[in-house]
Amino acid sequence: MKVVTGVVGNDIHVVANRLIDLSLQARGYEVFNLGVNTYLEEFFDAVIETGAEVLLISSLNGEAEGWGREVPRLKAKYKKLDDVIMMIGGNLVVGTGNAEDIIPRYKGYGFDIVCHQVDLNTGLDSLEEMLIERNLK
Amino acid sequence: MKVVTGVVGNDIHVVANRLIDLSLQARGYEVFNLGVNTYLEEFFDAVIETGAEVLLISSLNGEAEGWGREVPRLKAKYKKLDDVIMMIGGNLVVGTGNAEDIIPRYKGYGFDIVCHQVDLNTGLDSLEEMLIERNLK
Amino acid sequence: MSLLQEEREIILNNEYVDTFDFAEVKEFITNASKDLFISHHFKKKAADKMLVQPRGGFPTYEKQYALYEFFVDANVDVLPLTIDSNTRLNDYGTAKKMLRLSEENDIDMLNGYPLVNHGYRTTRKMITHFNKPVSLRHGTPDARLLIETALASGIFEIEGGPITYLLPYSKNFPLDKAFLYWKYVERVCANYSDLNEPINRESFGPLTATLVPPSITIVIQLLEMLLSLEEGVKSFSVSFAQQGSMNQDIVTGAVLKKLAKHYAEEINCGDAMINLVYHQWMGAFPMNKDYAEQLINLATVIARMVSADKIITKTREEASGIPTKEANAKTVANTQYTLGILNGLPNVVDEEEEEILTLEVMAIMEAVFNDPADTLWRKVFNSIKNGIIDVPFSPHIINHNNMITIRDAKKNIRIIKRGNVPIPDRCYAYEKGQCDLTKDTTSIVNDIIHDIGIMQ
Amino acid sequence: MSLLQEEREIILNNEYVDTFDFAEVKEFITNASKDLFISHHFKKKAADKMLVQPRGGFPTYEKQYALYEFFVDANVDVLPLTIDSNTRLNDYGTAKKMLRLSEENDIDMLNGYPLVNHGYRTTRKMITHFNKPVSLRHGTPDARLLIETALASGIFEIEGGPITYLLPYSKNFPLDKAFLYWKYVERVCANYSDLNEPINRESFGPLTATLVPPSITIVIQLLEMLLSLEEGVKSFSVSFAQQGSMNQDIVTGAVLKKLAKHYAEEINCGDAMINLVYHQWMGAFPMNKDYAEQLINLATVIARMVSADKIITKTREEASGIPTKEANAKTVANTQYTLGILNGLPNVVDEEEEEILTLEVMAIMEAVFNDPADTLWRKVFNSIKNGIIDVPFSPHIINHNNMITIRDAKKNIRIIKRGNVPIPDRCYAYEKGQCDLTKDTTSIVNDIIHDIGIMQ
Repeated sequence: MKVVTGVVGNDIHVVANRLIDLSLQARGYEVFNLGVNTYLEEFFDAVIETGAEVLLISSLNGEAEGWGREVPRLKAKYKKLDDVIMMIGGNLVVGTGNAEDIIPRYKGYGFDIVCHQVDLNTGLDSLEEMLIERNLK
Repeated sequence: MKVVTGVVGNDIHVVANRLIDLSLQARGYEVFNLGVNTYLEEFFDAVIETGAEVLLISSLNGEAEGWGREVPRLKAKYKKLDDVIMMIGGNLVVGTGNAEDIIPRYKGYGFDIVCHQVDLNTGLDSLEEMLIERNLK
Repeated sequence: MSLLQEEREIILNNEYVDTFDFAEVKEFITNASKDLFISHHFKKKAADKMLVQPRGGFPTYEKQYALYEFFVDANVDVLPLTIDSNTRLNDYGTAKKMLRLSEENDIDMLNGYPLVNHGYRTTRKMITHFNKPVSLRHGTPDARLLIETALASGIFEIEGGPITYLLPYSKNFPLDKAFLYWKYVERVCANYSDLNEPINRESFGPLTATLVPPSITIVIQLLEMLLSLEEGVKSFSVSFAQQGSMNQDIVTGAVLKKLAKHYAEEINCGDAMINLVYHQWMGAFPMNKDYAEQLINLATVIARMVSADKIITKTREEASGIPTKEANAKTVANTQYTLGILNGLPNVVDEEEEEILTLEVMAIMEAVFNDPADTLWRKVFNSIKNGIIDVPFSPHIINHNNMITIRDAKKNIRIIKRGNVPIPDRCYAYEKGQCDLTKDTTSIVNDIIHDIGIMQ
Repeated sequence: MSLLQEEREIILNNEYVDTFDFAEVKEFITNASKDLFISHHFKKKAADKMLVQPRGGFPTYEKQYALYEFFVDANVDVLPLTIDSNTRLNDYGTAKKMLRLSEENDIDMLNGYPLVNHGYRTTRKMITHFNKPVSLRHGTPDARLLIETALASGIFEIEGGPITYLLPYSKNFPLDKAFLYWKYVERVCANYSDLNEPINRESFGPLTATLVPPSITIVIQLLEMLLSLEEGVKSFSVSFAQQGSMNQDIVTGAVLKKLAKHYAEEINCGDAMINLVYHQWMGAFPMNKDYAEQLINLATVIARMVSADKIITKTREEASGIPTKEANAKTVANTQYTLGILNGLPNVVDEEEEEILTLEVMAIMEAVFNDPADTLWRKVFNSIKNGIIDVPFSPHIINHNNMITIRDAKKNIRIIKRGNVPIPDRCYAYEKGQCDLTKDTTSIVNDIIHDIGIMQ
């Protein structure tokens, strides 16, 4: 199972990124880590190039809100992305916000799994569940 | 030259007392140190008993004010104390007070040298000066 | 009826004490929660977790209770019960009057908790409610009634001793009487120790907190320990306070621990548990509260370097009077935080300094043991009286005051005049060798003033 | 005209720079007060007095001036000049705009002092007025123009280096270019060093401040030192940050000092002065400001145990954004107080840990030197590219990220996966031997999260 991951935008939070990488590897995924400071286009390009089944974007500085709105438009440009599981996690808003508002909004942007301030392992557990649900694992 | 010294009243400030003792010895005096927590009567008794030329009372906790008023009355009871140099030093009032008010008051109680918040060596220097003045040294 | 029990009944038959029910107290201690016994915590604590104990005592039950609530929130390990100064002088009448005034006017008219007046029935409710070990801090030469009341209340650590609670505080209280009064305390503690976990006795190492050299501190710690163990006490804490030099503190802790074990074994009391307690700086504090916090934090770091089992804390308000409960609780929280982040402590051994200090202590101890008196307490009494033990800056008339100490360049306390204390020549030469002795006495007095105010 | 001088004229011919008067600047540095040179203070300072340097930079001249006034009142030894992030990215246009907005609106629109925009003629007035050594803190891969401006202003300590200012901060800036830009900086510093006291260069040891093992920190310090000395710099400070274990910090300081001397002599630069700088904890700070102060104080104590020549301080407001000048000055005053009361430090040597760390560093250094490239900077570049040097948690694309580190029970940072870094087998076995490796990776990831947040 291939996963493309990275931190979106002008976000240099490398610690979370490295830990996601390690944790995915520990769970047996083949990881393509684009690192911090990655643009949305680069994520989609990497998914196409590697044939990954999962795209896991993280955002820690709260700027994902701005990028999120562009996801549907960008995704539409690429073919063959409909079956890819799209996941986003981290701090998804600037300042404080509650999960009840945030999750539907990000689902609207096209994400299948939305983890706002969720513990890393809990987040990766929901990924496993979805993979089983979709008979991918 | 004999000096009787000690801390008057319910005052347990032993550090100053010990340092006065050491400094007097260093300057060549023969010291009779009554220690802390000494009553006025004990000072006068010791002066009589030792034939001391100097009585150096210290008070650190500010309570000397109360004892000071009794000095003239007590001193009058003893004979042969008129030539004794009477010196007092330390913190001579409770709270703050200025030397201009304090010194005349204590001189009125019968003290020849009054050192309010004066450095130890400066105080002992004034004692030397008075001894020279009175041709005792 | 034993002589001790006869004496106990006389002591406890006091107009300020409700009927003392010996059987009920025995029953209470036998069944008391193990959490109340600090000796139990010392036994089970992880090797690295130092117990944290603040200071504090208020006159009324309500205020003391509120203080404990604050402490528990701040994650305290040991609760203090500091006694007021009237009780220390056995003046229960004045304490009673002042307690009533404090209760009626909501102003504190006492500088601590008048335990005898509150009585054990009342106090026990508070102690058992919080279910944490409580340490009794007083300063009383004749603490017989106080300690009976404390033990009956559920307070199972008793600080003090005949020397350490007398020489720093009193000018005239007879030292021989103090030994006898404390012998009573040791016996009562020992008797109760068979019922449940042992009662812990703790000596008060800081003494005058003014340039006391480590050799004198250690000798007095060891002697109070021996006087306690020989009466049957099974858990004893030796203690000392921050001295001003990190290295000297580490050396002092090492030698104190080593020799405590050695002398306990010499009197066949090797089975007793010996703990090490470190007091944060007991000398003059800086008025600047930020600086006071730096000093407190430094003391915590040194306590860990010393491998203390317990630390007794100060507050940022030390220089400005009796600290508020908030300041007190804040120190506890800060100290616990520091202990949590203080990791990877190096193992420090200074062989030369340890050897010198060990030789000094053993020489003084030998001189004490060689006194011709028939009992240990009389040997100790005679040794203080003839200056074999000399505590710098003690106000007590019996103390010789012939030893002079100053700090060397590294701020170690050094003996430059030994008086009658049998410091071996080699050690004496070493101590003096660390100091500049070419100065005249006036300069030395100025140095001493500076050395006392080193933290300000 | 030399090639360097040609390059300098190109660099200084910039629309944001007033005419740069080379002759006047040379004259200024030649006659500058020795007090401005930190190298002069390092030379004359008493063996025990650590220099204290806070952090801080504000956009406007007035605010920076006010900050310095506060610092001087708090008894600072070294003034900081922290540069804004636009200048770090050589975006002088944005810096200019934001500076004007800050001046006009009295709101800070920059997170530091835009030195290039202020220019050397203005800035020099402030520096010479306070007449204290100033240290330039930036984080700029291409700092050529910035450093020319700094030196002309009277700032005679320059922090940074091609590796330490790039790998922690940038994802894509080309590392080879950074080496060449810093070579220019070294040469300019070296040239000016002949005129008066030497200009001091300082490397930035904290790197990512996230579980970087001491071997990697030391190797990078040594390499940046060698790259600087070989260009003629005569005064260099190696540095590292508090790691979480007191003993590991002491060992790191000892090995770093020893090997800096060793490698400097190897390239015949034994005459250069090498200084040791300690950074108070650079990782995540506790939000609780009281706890932050405990952490800061502990760092000061450890800096003295490490025998650092200079300490760079944090503030109680670290976790909550850019600290106020009051908080900054308070830390300086507190740190100076602590240094004053911190006496009698023990001499700590951990031979086993020192040996292991020395072997690791020398093995990595040897691998770097064995790279077939013709110059040292190319050897270093290649070694980073092929993972012989691997910095945990660097965001840079060139960094391998194959080394994994965790903390052992004493909170020492240990290498449990060495990646391509040539840690000798014996050392690798020792490092792993300190850790519990039976855990699964998920537990280890949780441990890493915990280990990173150790001070919170």
